[in-house]
Amino acid sequence: MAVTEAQAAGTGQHPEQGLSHPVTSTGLSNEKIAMWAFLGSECLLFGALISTYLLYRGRSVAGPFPHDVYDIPYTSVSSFVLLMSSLTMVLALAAMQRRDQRRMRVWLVTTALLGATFIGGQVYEFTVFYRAGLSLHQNLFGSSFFVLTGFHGAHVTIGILMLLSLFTISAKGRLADNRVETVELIGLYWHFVDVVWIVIFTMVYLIPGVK
Amino acid sequence: MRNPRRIWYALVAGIGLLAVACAKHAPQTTLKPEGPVGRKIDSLFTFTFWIAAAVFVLVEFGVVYLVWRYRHRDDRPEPAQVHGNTRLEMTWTAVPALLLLIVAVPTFRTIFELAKTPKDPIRVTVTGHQFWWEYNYPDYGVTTANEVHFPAGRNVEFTLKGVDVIHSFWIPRLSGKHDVEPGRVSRISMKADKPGVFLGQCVEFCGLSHANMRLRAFAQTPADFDAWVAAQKAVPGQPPTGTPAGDGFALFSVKGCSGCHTVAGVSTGTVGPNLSHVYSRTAFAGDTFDMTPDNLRMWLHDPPGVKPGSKMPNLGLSSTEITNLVAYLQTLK
Amino acid sequence: MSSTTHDEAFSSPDAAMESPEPGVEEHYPDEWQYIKVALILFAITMAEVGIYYISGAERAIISLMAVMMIAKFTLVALYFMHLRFDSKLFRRLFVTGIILAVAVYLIALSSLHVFQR
Amino acid sequence: MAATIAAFEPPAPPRRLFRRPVHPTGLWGWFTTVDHKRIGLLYTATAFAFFILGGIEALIIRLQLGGPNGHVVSADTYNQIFTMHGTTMIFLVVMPLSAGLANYLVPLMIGARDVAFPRLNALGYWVFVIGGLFLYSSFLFGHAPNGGWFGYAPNTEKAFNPAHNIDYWVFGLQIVGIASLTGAINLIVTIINMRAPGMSLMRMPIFVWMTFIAQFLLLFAIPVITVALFELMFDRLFGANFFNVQAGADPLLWQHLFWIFGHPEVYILILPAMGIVSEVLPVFTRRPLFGYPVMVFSGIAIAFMGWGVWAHHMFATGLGPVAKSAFALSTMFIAVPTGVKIFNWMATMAGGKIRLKAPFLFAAGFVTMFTIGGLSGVTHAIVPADTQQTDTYYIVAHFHYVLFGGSIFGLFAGAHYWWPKWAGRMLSDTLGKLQFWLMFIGFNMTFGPFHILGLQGMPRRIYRYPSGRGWDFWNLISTIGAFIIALSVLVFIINILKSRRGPLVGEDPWDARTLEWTTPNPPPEYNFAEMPIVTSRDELWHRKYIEGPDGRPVRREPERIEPVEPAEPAEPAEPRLEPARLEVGDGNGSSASTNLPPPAEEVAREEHEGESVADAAHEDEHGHIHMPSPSYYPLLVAVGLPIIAYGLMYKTWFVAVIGALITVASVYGWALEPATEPEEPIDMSAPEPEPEPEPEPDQPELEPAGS
Repeated sequence: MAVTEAQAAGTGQHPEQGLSHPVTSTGLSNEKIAMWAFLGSECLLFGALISTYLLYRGRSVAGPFPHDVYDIPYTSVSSFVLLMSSLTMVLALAAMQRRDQRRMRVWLVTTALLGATFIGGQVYEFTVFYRAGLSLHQNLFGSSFFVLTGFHGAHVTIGILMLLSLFTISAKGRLADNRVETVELIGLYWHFVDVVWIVIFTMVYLIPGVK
Repeated sequence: MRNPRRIWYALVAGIGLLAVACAKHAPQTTLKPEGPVGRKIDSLFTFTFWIAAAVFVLVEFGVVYLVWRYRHRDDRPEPAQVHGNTRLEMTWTAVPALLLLIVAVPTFRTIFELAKTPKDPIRVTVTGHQFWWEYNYPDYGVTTANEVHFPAGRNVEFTLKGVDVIHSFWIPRLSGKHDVEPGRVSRISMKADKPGVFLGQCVEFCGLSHANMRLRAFAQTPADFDAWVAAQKAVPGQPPTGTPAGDGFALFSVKGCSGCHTVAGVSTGTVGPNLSHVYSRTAFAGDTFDMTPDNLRMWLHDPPGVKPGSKMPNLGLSSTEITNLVAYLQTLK
Repeated sequence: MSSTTHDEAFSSPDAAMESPEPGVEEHYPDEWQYIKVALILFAITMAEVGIYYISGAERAIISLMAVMMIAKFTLVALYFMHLRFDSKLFRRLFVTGIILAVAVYLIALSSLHVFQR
Repeated sequence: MAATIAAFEPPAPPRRLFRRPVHPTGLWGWFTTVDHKRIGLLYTATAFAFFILGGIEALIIRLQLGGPNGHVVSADTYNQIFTMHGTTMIFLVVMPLSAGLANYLVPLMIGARDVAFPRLNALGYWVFVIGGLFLYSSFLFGHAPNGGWFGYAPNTEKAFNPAHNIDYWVFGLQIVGIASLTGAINLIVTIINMRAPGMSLMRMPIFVWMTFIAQFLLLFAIPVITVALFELMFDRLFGANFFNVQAGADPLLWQHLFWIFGHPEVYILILPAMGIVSEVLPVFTRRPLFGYPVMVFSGIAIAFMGWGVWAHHMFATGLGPVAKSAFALSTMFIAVPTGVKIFNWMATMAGGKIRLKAPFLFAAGFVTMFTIGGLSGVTHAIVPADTQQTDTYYIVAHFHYVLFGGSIFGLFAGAHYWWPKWAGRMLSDTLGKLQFWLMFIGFNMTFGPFHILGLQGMPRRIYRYPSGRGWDFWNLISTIGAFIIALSVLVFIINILKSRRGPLVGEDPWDARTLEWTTPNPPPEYNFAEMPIVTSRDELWHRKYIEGPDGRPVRREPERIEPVEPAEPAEPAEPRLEPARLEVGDGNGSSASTNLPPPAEEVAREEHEGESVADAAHEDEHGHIHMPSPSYYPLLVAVGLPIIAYGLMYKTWFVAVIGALITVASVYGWALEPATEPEEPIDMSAPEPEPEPEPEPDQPELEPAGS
């Protein structure tokens, strides 16, 4: 995710992409369009997994059932942690826009830590559920719950890896100041993972428990 | 000049062949319905077919004509550069839409008509197994396999149940098909105008022997049907010991047949078809083989060999054992 | 020759084209605004968890939760993901995905009678 | 060529896993290439190889079914063969052929030097080919997929399919799906963002438009099948219950997910072919495409409506009457935009001056055969009638008329039309016509009878049928037809082989209309020596002709080869093409290139063979064109994927971990490697090259986004 041609052209630099168009047709960067197209595509992916969960809600023939295992206060806290990591992520971007890489690194690492906290919470939650007898194999709830939230967790983990990689590159002084968009793209991915969790938290945890 | 003419010949030949095709002997055809449901579907199809045929002729002959009429000739000038014609394009958007609406109305009507439950039907529960059909008459207490009997002129309501994979129940000359899904129950009803035998087949790919999962429907006069029910309800007698059939009867338990098959008064297995009156059927093994002693011998020799994927294992029977078992099966009329 | 109406779908009135230095998105909100959004998100989440413990009025609670979920989703997408400030193209790509997903899966689920239960 | 790499001393690139390939030649060059044209050719060639394999499978099927109680292959083998035939033809033939054509042509048609993400492009190809090989490796283990291309659960569940057959299918399709997704994103961004100045969306060639639309369908449809496969994978590997009916699962979940993907997929397969036909017909009728905007919008309409019709594959599953009616209506009305296209193609022919060349014949074959498929498609929307037709050979007839009579005829039209673009030489028109007529007759003999067989009640996917059902005769005819098709493909191959000795052609052998024909055949790596400036739809045609007062074309004088409506005078006024370089064929496909082809072009043609002499020659003239550098990483990322799959399938976890490490490490290597290496030593001394003269963004005529 190098400097985009648009930026390069705007800042009077030679485009590092070295492609044919110093200015793209829309003036937007290729990478950003690609990221948004990818996120649009991901909507269908998570949509299918969430739909599967909804379809199988209340159809398990054997327990444990959601109300046996869910711990709403606990999950609320970890959801909140993930939500706040979006704030720190956008603050990292704001710092990068001011060319303040030092502060950006602080926010990046905070974001990664918050993400890791969320993942840690998820691992703990999975362990508790597993001990309570819920597994992929146990019932429909187990299958659809673990695959949906596990898939989301994998996305968060990839996000953490990207954040840490970016942090390392920046710490070694290898991140050019004009690479704002690199931070922005990782941020977009991160926020997307967050909004997916907003949906999962409501649809998977809260609504099924409403009496 | 040559090319368009060839297309023309091909089209004429094609239409001619299509006409011939409908006439020949085809026991599983959808084009000669023998009941009200099949007829409703067929008339809807015929109606659509002629509209489609008109469009077909328009487009195919249109293309051929245009290619011939506007083919390259040296003396023709360069063509005018026409970029479009809004009025024309609106016309050929609107006209097909209108045609489709004309087709849609009777379609909707038929969909809702066919969704109605019939009055006073004969009820048959159909269970799809890999790779055979089980029929249950809850009102008569009769269970049979692959060949279904019902009185002509009366509605039959099939309740479809799946136990393993998805199958599809289809008697083309009476009605359209309906999938038989595990974990779901669906209903389909039909009626035969007059007595007759109708062939059918599983039409949803269900594994290795999907091709060998056929069925046969016997529409009978009410009297014949009652006689059939009475015969099916009878408990088959035990063959006298000492005869081949008697030995076969003994083998039926010894070799484990009884674990999978029900014979009224003898065994209660439910893995394979109910054999109480197996020899009253005209075919066996998913309606794949005609019911003859020779075919039964071949079958007992190696079931998965003649019907791949058959759940009935090769029991390693000796020739004598097979003879005796066949003799026993022949008593189960 | 060209139909401008259609092309506008992909034109970007803002973003790089009008910005003298596109690398710096000055028109993005400042930190204080981000924090305000985060506070709203926090409040909604609290409210969500709060009404979870109210019993009765199932229908009302579920619709309320759905509304709050959409509100949170929209806030993050508009502010943190800058959809409010960025080119329309991005919004179109993302919203197309969301609308397709919601529509298609709702139809599928209702044909599987999920909502009749 | 290893020596070439070793001999080169790169300016010590920082921490790199592998030394970067720099201008590798020969075979190695193909493994590391990021050039969209080479990738396009690789795609096309690989997909054609799979086409042969899928065709052989089809012949085995037809041999087996040629008569009643066929025993050429066993039931088990037959099920594997028909599954692989369907899977191959859809995922490994038609999709990648379209992808290959798009790869090659889209940048040329929109006036770009490459796609937006050249390495991602290479990744797409390698993932596709490795996914395809992975699928076919199942034959080595005797466990080819056997659940049908639609893989209906629960038949594909472990309980009913305990061997690894389905695992190959599940993993193979997931791998191939990655290729489609990356390809889709790449082409979408390319078309949105890489158009030459003036190439507004409504000036784009219609093939680009249809590709654009198809890529959006892919973008949104691939995730759906990915989830379905993912769930099936969890069921099979880890005992999850997504399709386990005993645990309460709904067997229709698979069908919904599969067909939510599967129906847009149908349009993914047909839209590019529609685009090809819309390119070929105008060139050979010598008229512009009739109703270009309507063609574009009908394409969009088809794609949009394609998302609302999937349940018509499930009319026999017991949807309620309301759902049936709704899906019947949406299915019927998707015929409207499709019909509009057919009538517009006919209107393009009407009043033209039609040159009956092979590409035209294939395009006309598309129009006629696709119409039949479309009409039988409408009969599927008649729900009650569909309950008689579905899962019979009537359906097989329908989709072969759409996908063979449609997609494959369209792709062959494209192959004959663009062959000189790729190879620099013409295919024989005589052999092309022979191929067309053989294929046309064989096709109709093979698939026409399927209509009758289906209506006579012959089910699909049966490995044998008894005599006496009225099916014997038509099955025999069909089998004979299949071998005629095989013969026609053989004629095509002979044509290709013979064409290698054929004459070279000039830039524009067909007297064509679009930008790709302004470049030499084959084009140099950088495509355009100078970026074209587009002033109209059918740009090339407008450079050659003006419309006379009666609407008839008048050839321009060579001096006047300039944009029709000259843009701002401040424009870089040099014409994109020097008159001498524009060789126009006689319009009959034969080359008129005898009149002094400029040396640069000859050289450019040589360039394709290996060393980029033209590159160097060109740089002297115009300054350096900096193209993306080749890379190993796309290949390496792809190599890891099947290793992961084997490891998971055979539950040898360390193998899966090795595969994952290869892929992850390669992704890191990729991310740290710049798309384009810094200037090579030879260029270091040279001053920073000036960017190509580009129009100012505020000039409305050239504003691609249109103002």
